[in-house]
Amino acid sequence: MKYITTVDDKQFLVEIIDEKHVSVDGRMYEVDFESVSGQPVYSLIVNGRSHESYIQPGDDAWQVLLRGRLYPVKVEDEREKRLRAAAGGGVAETGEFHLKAPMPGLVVAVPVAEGEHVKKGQVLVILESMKMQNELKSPRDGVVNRIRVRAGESVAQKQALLSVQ
Amino acid sequence: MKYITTVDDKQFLVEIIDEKHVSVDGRMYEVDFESVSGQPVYSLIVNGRSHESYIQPGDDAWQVLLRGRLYPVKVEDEREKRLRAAAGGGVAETGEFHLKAPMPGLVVAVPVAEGEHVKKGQVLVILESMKMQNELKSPRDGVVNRIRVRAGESVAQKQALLSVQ
Amino acid sequence: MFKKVLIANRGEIAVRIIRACRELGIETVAVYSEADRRALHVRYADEAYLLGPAPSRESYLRADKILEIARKSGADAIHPGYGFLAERDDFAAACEEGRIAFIGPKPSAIAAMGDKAVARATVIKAGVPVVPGTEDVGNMTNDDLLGIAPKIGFPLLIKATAGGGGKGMREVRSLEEMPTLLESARREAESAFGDGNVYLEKLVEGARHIEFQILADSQGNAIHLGERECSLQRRHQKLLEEAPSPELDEELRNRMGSVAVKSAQAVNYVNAGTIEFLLDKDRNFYFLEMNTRLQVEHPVTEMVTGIDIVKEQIRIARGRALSYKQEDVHFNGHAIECRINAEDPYNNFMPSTGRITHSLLPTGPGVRVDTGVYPGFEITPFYDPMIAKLIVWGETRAQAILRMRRALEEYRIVGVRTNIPFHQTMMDSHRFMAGQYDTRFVEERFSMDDAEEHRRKNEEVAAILATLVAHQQTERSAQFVQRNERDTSNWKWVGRWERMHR
Amino acid sequence: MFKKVLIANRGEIAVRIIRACRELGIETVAVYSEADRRALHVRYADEAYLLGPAPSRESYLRADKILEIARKSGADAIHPGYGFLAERDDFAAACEEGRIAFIGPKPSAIAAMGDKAVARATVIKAGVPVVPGTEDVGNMTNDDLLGIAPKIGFPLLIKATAGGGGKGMREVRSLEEMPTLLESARREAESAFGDGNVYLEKLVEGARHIEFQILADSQGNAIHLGERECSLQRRHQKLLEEAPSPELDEELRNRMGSVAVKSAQAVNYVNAGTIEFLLDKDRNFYFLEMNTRLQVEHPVTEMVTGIDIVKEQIRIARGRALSYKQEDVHFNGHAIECRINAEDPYNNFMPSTGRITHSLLPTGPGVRVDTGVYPGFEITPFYDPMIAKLIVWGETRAQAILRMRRALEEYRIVGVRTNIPFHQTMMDSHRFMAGQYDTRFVEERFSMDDAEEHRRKNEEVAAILATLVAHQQTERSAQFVQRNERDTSNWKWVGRWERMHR
Repeated sequence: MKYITTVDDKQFLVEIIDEKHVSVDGRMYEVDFESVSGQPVYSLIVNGRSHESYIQPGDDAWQVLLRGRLYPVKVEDEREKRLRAAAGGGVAETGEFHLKAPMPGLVVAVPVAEGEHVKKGQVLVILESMKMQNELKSPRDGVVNRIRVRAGESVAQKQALLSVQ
Repeated sequence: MKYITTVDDKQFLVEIIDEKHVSVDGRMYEVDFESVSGQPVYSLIVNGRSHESYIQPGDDAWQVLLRGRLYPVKVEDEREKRLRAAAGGGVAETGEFHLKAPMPGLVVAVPVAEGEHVKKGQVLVILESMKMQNELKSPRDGVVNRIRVRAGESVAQKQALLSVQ
Repeated sequence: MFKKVLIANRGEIAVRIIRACRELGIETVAVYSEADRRALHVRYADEAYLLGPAPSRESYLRADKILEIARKSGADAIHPGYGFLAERDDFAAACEEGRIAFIGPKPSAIAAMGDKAVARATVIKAGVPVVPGTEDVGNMTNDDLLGIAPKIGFPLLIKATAGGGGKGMREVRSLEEMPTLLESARREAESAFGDGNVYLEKLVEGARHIEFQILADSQGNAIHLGERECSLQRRHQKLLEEAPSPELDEELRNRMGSVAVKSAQAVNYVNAGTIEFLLDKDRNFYFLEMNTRLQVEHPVTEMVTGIDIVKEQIRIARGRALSYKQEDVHFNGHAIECRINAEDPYNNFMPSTGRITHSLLPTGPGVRVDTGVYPGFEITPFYDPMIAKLIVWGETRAQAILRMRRALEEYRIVGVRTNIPFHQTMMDSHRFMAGQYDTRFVEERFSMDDAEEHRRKNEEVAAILATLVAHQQTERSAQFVQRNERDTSNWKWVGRWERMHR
Repeated sequence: MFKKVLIANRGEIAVRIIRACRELGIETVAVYSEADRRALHVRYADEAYLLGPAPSRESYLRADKILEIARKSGADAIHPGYGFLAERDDFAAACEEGRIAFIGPKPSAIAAMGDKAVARATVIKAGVPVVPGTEDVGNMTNDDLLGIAPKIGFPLLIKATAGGGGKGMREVRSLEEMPTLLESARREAESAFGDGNVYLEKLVEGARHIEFQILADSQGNAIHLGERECSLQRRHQKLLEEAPSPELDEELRNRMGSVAVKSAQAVNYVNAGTIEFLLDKDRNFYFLEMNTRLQVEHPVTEMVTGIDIVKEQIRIARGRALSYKQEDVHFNGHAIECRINAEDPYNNFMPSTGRITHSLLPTGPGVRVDTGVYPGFEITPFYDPMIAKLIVWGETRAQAILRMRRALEEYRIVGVRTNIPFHQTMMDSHRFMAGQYDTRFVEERFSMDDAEEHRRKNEEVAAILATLVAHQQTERSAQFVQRNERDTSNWKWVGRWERMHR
């Protein structure tokens, strides 16, 4: 099975040959891959080097925590890759962005109004949680839409707060 | 629900009244009972006293590990208690005793022969495991029967080794 | 000796205090909110009583309930830990009235030092240097403050008079931005302390935050246990502390130490407390404030002095003399503490909640972990995000850094995001290694991307790992499909069985 | 500096050595058996290579494979830990030939001290007092030994010449029982060391087992790091060690320490080693043997001296001079180590295997845990039952005992039985508290039933707990029945659905 795997801005062609062998851009590696105690903790020995990693699925990339550094890694098989190429790039910049509460908390303020033009990085909602005031910012330029919460309101994790179009 | 609960040589009449109340020999206690992280670890707060315990089923009694001490506790409901009383006491002293391997290991020696009379405490099998030679002793007087292993043989946990009648 | 101590706190500090009590043969009473029924302090204490719902105001801030539980359980003393009721003079006074020993200073000392404005005035009288700012004032209006600000000069800090932990603190660069910042500072202070009062202080640039641990008994003895270097902060929250400070020599330590003792004596201080100083580039130091309680970072002092500060607090509260004179206090080696917070350093330090499913503590030589969590414990949004303190000791600062590096690498927490990668990046920072940092370092000159070379090295490994996991998942979902197919055929089989027996 | 060290061991000691290497910036190579693929030392090392199947002979004793892996991975040095290949002079010699540094003494010193009979002869020449026994003899037959035994006098000990850890050791009370015991001692020695040779030694009654930690460099410097008290043993296996010994004063410490250094110098010893003494009731001491390796119990010495013995071993192996002179070694406070074994103290210390499902380590001030296991790890019957070492430090012996008591109470291990209750009972024993014990104490004067009062207090709580669990189980199985009933009705529903669509 062949995959196109992207880490940061770097692309690797990874082929899973069998249980014990993987090739990366044509370089062959002997691998020994085990999950530890039923958790998303993985032990990988590749050509003798021992690595331990905590791997979780993220929104559009795997979150690989390796020796304390976080690597977002996109894994696509060839079919997916072709589909995406056909659809054209720049996916994230179009469509509506839905701001969801990253954790349960109390809305302290919503310093924007519906219809307001916002810049990338501008604060959309201030959410208090764990005794801290957290500023939730816009990931891009756009127009605020559908504000669903008010200051003083408690929100659950992943609750929709507003969107930016 | 009423239980007759025996710890060491002491008997308690324990009644589970509802989720928050238990009476012991007529004394009423307020209890808050929780298991911790899906393990056989239990937190019990009884009239404000906080206890944590590791509780496992044993052969004929619950094994309660509490502040480092082990308490074998027999819990019977009234029906069981009556049945046992009708059957008469001294259960452990009659019938055949089956010696099973308490852990996987290597049989080093079987210093008894079939038909041999053994005393309580006499060594029946020497089993090597974890680099230690462990002497498996007879729990009572009797006659050795059905020896199923020989020195040099590897055995699995709970494998039958011999019996004493 | 006290027979029973109630710990009016939660988390790692409640566990820390229970440990000290147990080692002294004192029984312990825990109190807990509904969110904390399975918390470690409840599991470890001899007794435990429910306070109320999760929010602090309905549980850990309920002084009335806590005193009632103390009476009911027959506790002789209450240890407040830090935060919550620790710096509330009315609570300390209520304990006194209820004839329950408060393990901390007298209410008068808490009051004097708790109001930052009063504290400044008091120590100025005792000849202690302070940072220029608003003097001898309590309830200043925004107009008052806006008027005084230009005289102090910008940049300056707005600080909550009831403050602590950077809450209600704002940095002001110009008069224009000040009204908005005053509003948000007051709002945060009101929400954190129930008191929206603020005051102003000149911002000392390039400053280090150095604090001295004080112990004072009721017989008039007061000593210091040396300093802690606490300059590594983010949004005025300390992240990492060390002892001794890489900046101090013995002469300056002695000089600052005796000023610290003098500051404590200015309010007839009894028990453990901390004098915070700013140290500027020219090695001038200014009194900032006194924390009239045990500090989060007390373990670094314990590691280099061998003195158990909590046990000494209990001893002092019993009216006994200190176990140590100043000349008995010796400093040995170097200690560093990293605060492990449930925060994502890759996402603007956003707090993270959830269940800790797997955890492996670093252990071995020279490593101490103070924590209130364990695998299976749920991190809720109700309390602060600090889940553990990782403390190491080394013969030298360099050895302590290397040991911290290996301990951070060993520490595994699965289920919530933590700031461990932040501390790892810090340990690799050349400026940190050289001890060249001030209170602005984290926010202004530190980046999580620092270690680019490290990164490159492991990209290929990350690629292999993620691909193997993705591949495994694909395979597994394929199997599910197959199993579902079997299930379907089972249903078919039922149907057939039904037909057969019709 | 070495760039890469191979650790020819497993379990807690492999992890301990990896930690030291990491703190020195040295890369680490782990080796592992098939049973240990998920072991902590494999998880923590930079590299890891499979040795072979679980049994030691096919894995951790495969010197040839280990050397091959060292060569292949480019390791400069091998640390053998304790046990396995640590005291095999042929292995040390093979390392030397392969130009790989052996982190331990020269093969000649291992050989001289490894054969207990030769060791005795060597130190006698250097004027060191020894326990009376068989002298200067290697391969003695049973007949030889039976002939010499009455001259030494009973009781006496049969000991394996290649021995260590009490394996192949037997106590003999009379000539009659001696032949059988010789057989079993030889059998055990053969199986443990591949060498069935034994010798005899007078049994010193009421003796304490006191050992001195030695460090010696290749430049002729040799120092001791004080003593460890190791008298608490069961079947000649140490269970608990402390430093300093409650029996020694400074005068005796200096005297024994200099004899220990002299003993090591008698074989031109280099690196870390331990001289074991018996100390009788009249404070006479006798050389017992030298362990030419790192000891299990080295951490208690580290806790009271602040010296990292493993790091010092690596330094010595690089040819550097010791970091300390004798006068730099200071003893501070008191340390105790409890060996946590997977053994059931309520069932004749029977080893226990299985998966550790839940584990909570004691932490906080003055506590160190050295372990190779974690929740999810499987304890197999292939290796020794020690799963962790719990070490505490206190300002005094009393404080260390109280701290150990609280640490033992905090330690939770679920899934295998452990000897933690044994240590808890020990901490409550008056004789232990008073320091009044000898090597026979555990076997002859100690009982797990000691603490009868403790027991009574908690019987009612145990009754409530077990009843609640039993009740819960009954309720749950009742629910299962109900759910099954629902399942059945589901099937009925399928049938009905089938009929409807017929």
